[in-house]
Amino acid sequence: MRQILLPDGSLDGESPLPTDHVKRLFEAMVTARRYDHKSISLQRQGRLATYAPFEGQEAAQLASVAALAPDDWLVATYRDAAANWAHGYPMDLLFLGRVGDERGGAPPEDVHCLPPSITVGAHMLHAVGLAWAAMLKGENRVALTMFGDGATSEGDFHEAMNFAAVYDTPTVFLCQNNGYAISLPVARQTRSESIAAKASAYGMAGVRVDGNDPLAVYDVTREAVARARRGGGPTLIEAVTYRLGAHTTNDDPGRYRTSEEEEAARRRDPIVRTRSYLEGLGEWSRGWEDAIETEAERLVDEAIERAEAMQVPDVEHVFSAMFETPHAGLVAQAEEAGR
Amino acid sequence: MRQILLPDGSLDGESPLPTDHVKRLFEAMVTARRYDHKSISLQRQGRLATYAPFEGQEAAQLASVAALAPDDWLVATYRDAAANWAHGYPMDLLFLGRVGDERGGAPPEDVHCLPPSITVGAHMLHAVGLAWAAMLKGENRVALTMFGDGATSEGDFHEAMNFAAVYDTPTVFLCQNNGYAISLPVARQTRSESIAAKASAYGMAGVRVDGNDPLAVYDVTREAVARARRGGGPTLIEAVTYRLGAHTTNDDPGRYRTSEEEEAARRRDPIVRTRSYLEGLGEWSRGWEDAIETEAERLVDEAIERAEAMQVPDVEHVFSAMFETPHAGLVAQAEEAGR
Amino acid sequence: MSERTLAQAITAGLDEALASDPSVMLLGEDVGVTGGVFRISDGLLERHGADRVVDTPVAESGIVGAAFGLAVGGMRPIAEIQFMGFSTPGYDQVVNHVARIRHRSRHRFTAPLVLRIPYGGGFGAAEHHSESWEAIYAHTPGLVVVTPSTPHDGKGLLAASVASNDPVVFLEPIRLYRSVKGQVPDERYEVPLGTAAVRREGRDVSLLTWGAMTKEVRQAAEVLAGQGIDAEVVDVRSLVPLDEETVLGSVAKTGRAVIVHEAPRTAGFGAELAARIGETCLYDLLAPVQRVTGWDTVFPLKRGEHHYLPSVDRIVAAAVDTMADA
Amino acid sequence: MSERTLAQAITAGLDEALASDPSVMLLGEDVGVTGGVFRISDGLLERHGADRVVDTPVAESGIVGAAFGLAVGGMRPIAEIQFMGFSTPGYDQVVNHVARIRHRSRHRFTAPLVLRIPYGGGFGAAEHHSESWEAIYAHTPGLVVVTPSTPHDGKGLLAASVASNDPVVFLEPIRLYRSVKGQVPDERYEVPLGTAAVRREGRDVSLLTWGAMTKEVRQAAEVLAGQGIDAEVVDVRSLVPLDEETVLGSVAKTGRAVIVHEAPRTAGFGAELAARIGETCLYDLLAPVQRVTGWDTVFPLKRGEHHYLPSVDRIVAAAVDTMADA
Ligand SMILES: Cc1ncc(C[n+]2csc(CCOP(=O)(O)OP(=O)(O)O)c2C)c(N)n1
Ligand SMILES: Cc1ncc(C[n+]2csc(CCOP(=O)(O)OP(=O)(O)O)c2C)c(N)n1
Ligand SMILES: [Mg+2]
Ligand SMILES: [Mg+2]
Repeated sequence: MRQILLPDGSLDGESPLPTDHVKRLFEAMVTARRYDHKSISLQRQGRLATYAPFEGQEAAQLASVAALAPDDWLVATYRDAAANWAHGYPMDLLFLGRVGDERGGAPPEDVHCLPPSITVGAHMLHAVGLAWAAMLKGENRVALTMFGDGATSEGDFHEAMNFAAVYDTPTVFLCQNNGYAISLPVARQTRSESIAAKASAYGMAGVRVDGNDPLAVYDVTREAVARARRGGGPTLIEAVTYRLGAHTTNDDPGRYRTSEEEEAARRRDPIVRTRSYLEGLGEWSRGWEDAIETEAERLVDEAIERAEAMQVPDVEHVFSAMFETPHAGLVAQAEEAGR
Repeated sequence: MRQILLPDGSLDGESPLPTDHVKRLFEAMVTARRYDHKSISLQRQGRLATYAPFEGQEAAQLASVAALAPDDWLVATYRDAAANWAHGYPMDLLFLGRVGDERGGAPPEDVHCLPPSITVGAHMLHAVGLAWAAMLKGENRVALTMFGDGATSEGDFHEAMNFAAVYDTPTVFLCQNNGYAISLPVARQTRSESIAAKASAYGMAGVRVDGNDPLAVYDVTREAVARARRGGGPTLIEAVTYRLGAHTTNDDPGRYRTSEEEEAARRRDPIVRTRSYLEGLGEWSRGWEDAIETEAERLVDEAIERAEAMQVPDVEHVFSAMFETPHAGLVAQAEEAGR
Repeated sequence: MSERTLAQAITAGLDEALASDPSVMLLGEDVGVTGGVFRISDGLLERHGADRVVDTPVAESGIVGAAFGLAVGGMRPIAEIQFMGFSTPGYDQVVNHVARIRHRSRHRFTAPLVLRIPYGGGFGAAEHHSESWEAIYAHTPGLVVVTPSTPHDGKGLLAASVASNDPVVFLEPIRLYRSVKGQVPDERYEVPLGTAAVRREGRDVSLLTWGAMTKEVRQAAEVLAGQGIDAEVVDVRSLVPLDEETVLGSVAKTGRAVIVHEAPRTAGFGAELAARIGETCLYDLLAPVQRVTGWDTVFPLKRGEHHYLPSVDRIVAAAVDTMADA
Repeated sequence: MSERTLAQAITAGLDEALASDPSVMLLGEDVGVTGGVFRISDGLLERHGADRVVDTPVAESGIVGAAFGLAVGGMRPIAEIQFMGFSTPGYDQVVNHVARIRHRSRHRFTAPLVLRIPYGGGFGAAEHHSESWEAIYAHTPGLVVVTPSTPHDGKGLLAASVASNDPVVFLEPIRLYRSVKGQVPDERYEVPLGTAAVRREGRDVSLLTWGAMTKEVRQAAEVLAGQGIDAEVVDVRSLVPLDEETVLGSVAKTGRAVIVHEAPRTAGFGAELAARIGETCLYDLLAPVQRVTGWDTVFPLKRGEHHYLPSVDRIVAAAVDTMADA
C-alpha cells in the first residue's frame, strides 16, 4: 500500500506537493467536512432528503481530484460531494439535489462533472464512454470515476474495466474502499486479496494507496492521470479509507460494526493527519484553522440558502426535460397535470 | 499451460488415465465428431435449425466431463453437445432441440444437465446456485459450467465468479477458449494475459491447460472437482482450444481468420493427437477406428431418427409448460389459438 | 390474531416460511445483519442462521441468477432486490431464465423462487428509489406478479408465493409498509394468487388499482360517497394471473371504470386492464374508461413528486367525469 | 432512387450517417469485421475505419453504457444489440441512464444515441432470437421508439433517429430484412419520428400494427377486400411518440379496430392502443377492439412458432368478427 504521509503526521519519502498546496487541500478538507456535518443536521431538520456522509473520505476525494485538469471529467457517486465540489460543482447545486430538485443535476457548462450517480456500478461505464469520446475527438481529456468497494461486485464494474482496457481509454478508476457496502464488509464482498489486485484481470495497472493519506492519493492519481493522458491507458486505484459516519442518514452502523473499530478508524482521520503534518512544518495554527472553519461555515450556509431560495418547481418542471421538445402526448399530460 | 499429451502424441509426464479409459475417450471423441458432422449436414438439408459446431473442442468437453460423477451438475452451452451427451443427455434430445422442439430441453430425471444455454453468460450463475443448493442440502454434488472466451466479457461471468468464491460453492468454471467470440479474437476481448489469470481477481484458483490434450484436461478438471467436493471452493479452468468449424452454420469464418491459421489449428486436432498416442502404445488400429465410426454412425442416425419421429407438437404444447397449471387466462388463449 | 403493519406482516410471513420449510432461504443486499434497508427481515438472521439468511454482494444479476440455480437445485429462495429501480440489472435473469426454465425443459426443471421488490414512491427519495415497473414483469410470460396492500394480504400472499411452484414477483408497496395496520392471523394461511379483492362495494363506478394507490383510491371513494357517487374499490392485487371475474365483473356491473396506478401511463398495466374492459365489457360501458396514473416522465424528486403521484382529487375528478359522461 | 431491401436500406442509412457526420460511430458485437450477424453493417468498417465501426466484446451493458458516455461526450453512437433477447443485460443502462440523463440534468447533458435492435420471430431460430419486447421500451419515459417496415422508412427513420437529440430505440424487424423491397432515394431524407403511415385506406375497420406484422396485416386486408370488407392498414411505426391523429383518427373514422402484434398480449403495446382508443373513440366504436397477438407464452421454437405468430387467418377472422358485432 502506497503511503507518504504516515498516520502520525511524518513523511515517508518526499511530498509530491508544495506546502501551500497541502494547505489548500487541508482547507478543502475542513470545508468539505463542514458541508458534511451541515448536511446531516439539515437532514435531521427535514430540510434535506436522505444524505450519504463522506466523513473520513475527504483525502481520498479531494487529493485525487486535485490531480485533474479542469476539463477532465469526474463521474462520481452520491457519496462524493467533496470531490464534485472540488472539481467545480457548485455547492448550492449539490445541496439542491439533496433538497430533492432535479436542477441540482445541472452543473454549469464549464464544469465537467456528471450528476452524482445514485445507482451503484453503471456510471463507471459512463466514464469509459466519456474518455473514449475525448480520445476519438482528439481532446486531451481524462475521465476519473469514483465508486465504492461495493460497486466492484456489480457486473458493470467488470464490463467498464474491460472496455477501458480493450480500447485503452483515458479512464482512471478510483475505488474508495471505505470498508463496507452498507452493512457488508469488504471481506464478505470478495475473496480477492485487494480491490487493486482485480486490475490484472483486465491487464490494467492497479495500485493500492492509503486513502487517508492526501499526499499518496495525490501522487498515485497524478501518475494515473498522466498515464491516461499520454495514451498509456486506464488505471485502477484502490484508496483504502473508512466511512466514519453512517451509510446514509437512514442507516445505523451500530448494527454491523463495533465502536472499537470506529474509534480506531477515527485515529486515522485524514484531517487529523494532515493537521499534524502541517503543524510539524510550523504551518498550522489554531487561529488559521478557525478562520478556515468560519469561512467554511459562511460558504456552506450561503450555499444552502441559495438552494432553498430556488423557487419550488412547478408542474411544468416534471415534463419539460424529458425530450428536447416535449411531444404532443406529453404536452397533453402536462395540461392534465396542471388542471 | 498444463500439458501431458504433447501434440506429437508423446507424453510429458505420466498419464492420469489408464489406457482403456483413454480408448473410451477416443471413442467418445470420434462419436461426438460424427454427431457434429451429421448435424452440419442435417442443417444444410433444412432438417435442423442453426447449429454451432464443436469440431476441435472434443477433448476439452469430453475429458473434463469424464472427471464428473453422474450426480454432478453440468451447465453448458449451445456448443457443448459433446459434453452434455457424455454426461448422459440423450443424443436424440440434443437433436430435438436443434430440430426446434422444446422437448429437447427435458433430459431424463437422472441426468443432471440443464438444457444448453443459448444466452452467453447468464448460465454460469445458475451453476453457482446449483452448487450452492447442493452444499446447503448436504449433497455431495459439484456443478461444472462450460462457457466460451467471449462469455468472460459479460458482467454475469464476474458476478458468478465472485459469488462462487464468496460462498465457496463447489463450482468448476470451465472456459473453452476457442480463440473467438464469433468474429472477435480473444486478444481484442480482453487485455488480460490469459483467461485463467482472471481467477485471482476473485481469490480463486485458476489454471490454464492445453484444451486439446485430453489427459491434461482430465487431470486439471479432476483436481478442481476434487477440491470443490472437499469444500475447497471453486476453480477457473481455461482450456485453450480452437473452433475448427464456423461459429454456427450461419457464419463464414473466412471473414475473420486466415486459412493458414485454420490449417495450423487442424494440426493440433485432439483426435489426431490421441490417435498418435494410442498408436504409439500399439493400442490403435484402422480397423478399430473404423468399427467406432460405424457404431457412431448407427448411434447418430438412430438418434436423429428418433428425434424426427417425435410427433410435431400441437398447439397445446405452446401453453402447457408455462406454469405448473395454466391459469384461466392462458387456458382461454389456448382455446383461441386452437380455433 | 395480532395487529400488524404491512411491514410486520411480511416479516412474520418470512419468519414462518423459514421456520416451516428448511429449503426456504432469504438472500439479498443487507438482508441479514441489518435486517434489510426497510428492516423487513429484522431478526431473521439470528433466528434462522447465516446459511438461510444471506447477505450478498451488491450484484442484482448475481442475486437473481444464483437464486435461480438454488431454486432449480431444490431450494426455495426468497430473493430481495433493495428497490425496484435496482431490479433492472437482474431483469435479464428474470426474463430469460427464471420465467422460462419450466417451458424450456417441459416441466423437467422449475424455479420456484420469490423475488421480493419494494416499489413505488411518495417518500421523497433519491432518484431510482420510487419506481413502479410492475408492467415489465407482467409482460413477461411465466411469472406470477402480485402486490399486497393490507397486512393480511402481506402475510397471506407471501405464504402462497413461497408455496407456489412457479416463480413469483412479490411487489411490496413501500409507502404502505408502516402506514397500514390490521389484524393478521398468527397461524399460517394463504391468500390465493390470482384473486382480486373488492375493498368497497359500490354501484356507480369501479375504481381499479393495486399497491400503494389503494390508499388514495379508498379515500377517493369516501369523498365520492359524500357527493352521492357509490364507488366500488377493487384491489387487483394479482396482476398475473388476473382475476378477470372480479375485476371485469365489477366494471360490467357499474358500467364505469377508473384505473389508478403510479407507473407511467404509456404501456403501464392500466392499459392492459383498459384493453380487457374494452374487449369484454364494451356494451356495458356508460363512459370511457379513465386512467389516473403517473405521467410519462421520470419519477420526480421530492419537490416535484406531488405533481406526479395520482392524488385523491385527480381520482375523484376522473370518477365524477365518468358519471357526467353517462 | 434505387431498389433496396429493408436490410440494404438500413445499410445505406448507416453509411450515409457515418459519411456525413464525423461524430457518428457504430459499435456492437461483430458489427465490424463480419458486418454483423445480419450483415447490416457490411463494408462499413472498410469504408469508415476501426475508430468509427467498433467490434465490442460480448457485453451488452458495456455496449449501452459506453455508448451513453460516448453520446454525453459529444459523439453520436449507433449501438447494436445482436438480438432483442440479448438486450436485457443492457436494459438497466437504457432505463436508468440513457432515458434519464436529460431530465436528471435539466438538459445540461444529453445522450443522443441510437440503439439498434433486430427483433421478432418467424425464422425458426433458437430460443431468445425471436423476441418482441417493444413494450418494455415504450413504457420507459425518455425514449423514442420506432420500427420501420419498409425500405423507405428503414433509411428515412434511421436518418431522423441519428439526427435526433433524444435517444432512439430503433427496432429492426428481422423477418422483413430481406423479404421487402422498395424504391429508396439515394440522397439523405428523413421520415419524421412520431408519424404513423396509412398503408391502405379503408372505411370499415382499422388494422393497427407495426414491424414485421405489417406484412400479414396487408395480406389480411387483401383477403378482407375479397370478402367486401374495406380495411384500413395503419403502420404505427413510431410507438413513442405516438401519432394519435393518424392512429386514433383511423379508428374514429372506421369505428372498428384490430390491433396486431407479435409480442405477448398481456401488457403489450397493443393494450396501450386499445386503452387510448377506449379513452378517445369510445362513442365511435361499433364493436369491441380486438387484439391479435402473440400469446402469453415463451416464443416457441421452430416446430411451434406457427401456433404463435398471428396469421393472416387470425387477423381476417378478428376483422370479420368486428363487422359481425356491429
Ligand atoms: C444497482 C444498485 N443496487 C443497489 C443499490 C443500493 N445501494 C446504495 S449504496 C449501496 C452500497 C454501495 O457500497 P459501496 O459501493 O461500497 O459504496 P459506499 O456506499 O460504501 O460509498 C447499495 C447497495 C444501488 N444504489 N444501486
Ligand atoms: C447475452 C448474449 N449476447 C449475445 C449473444 C449472441 N452470441 C451467441 S454466441 C456469441 C459468442 C460467444 O463466444 P464464446 O463465449 O467465446 O463462445 P463460442 O461461441 O466461441 O463457443 C454471441 C455474441 C448471446 N447468445 N447472448
Ligand atoms: Mg463502501
Ligand atoms: Mg469462443
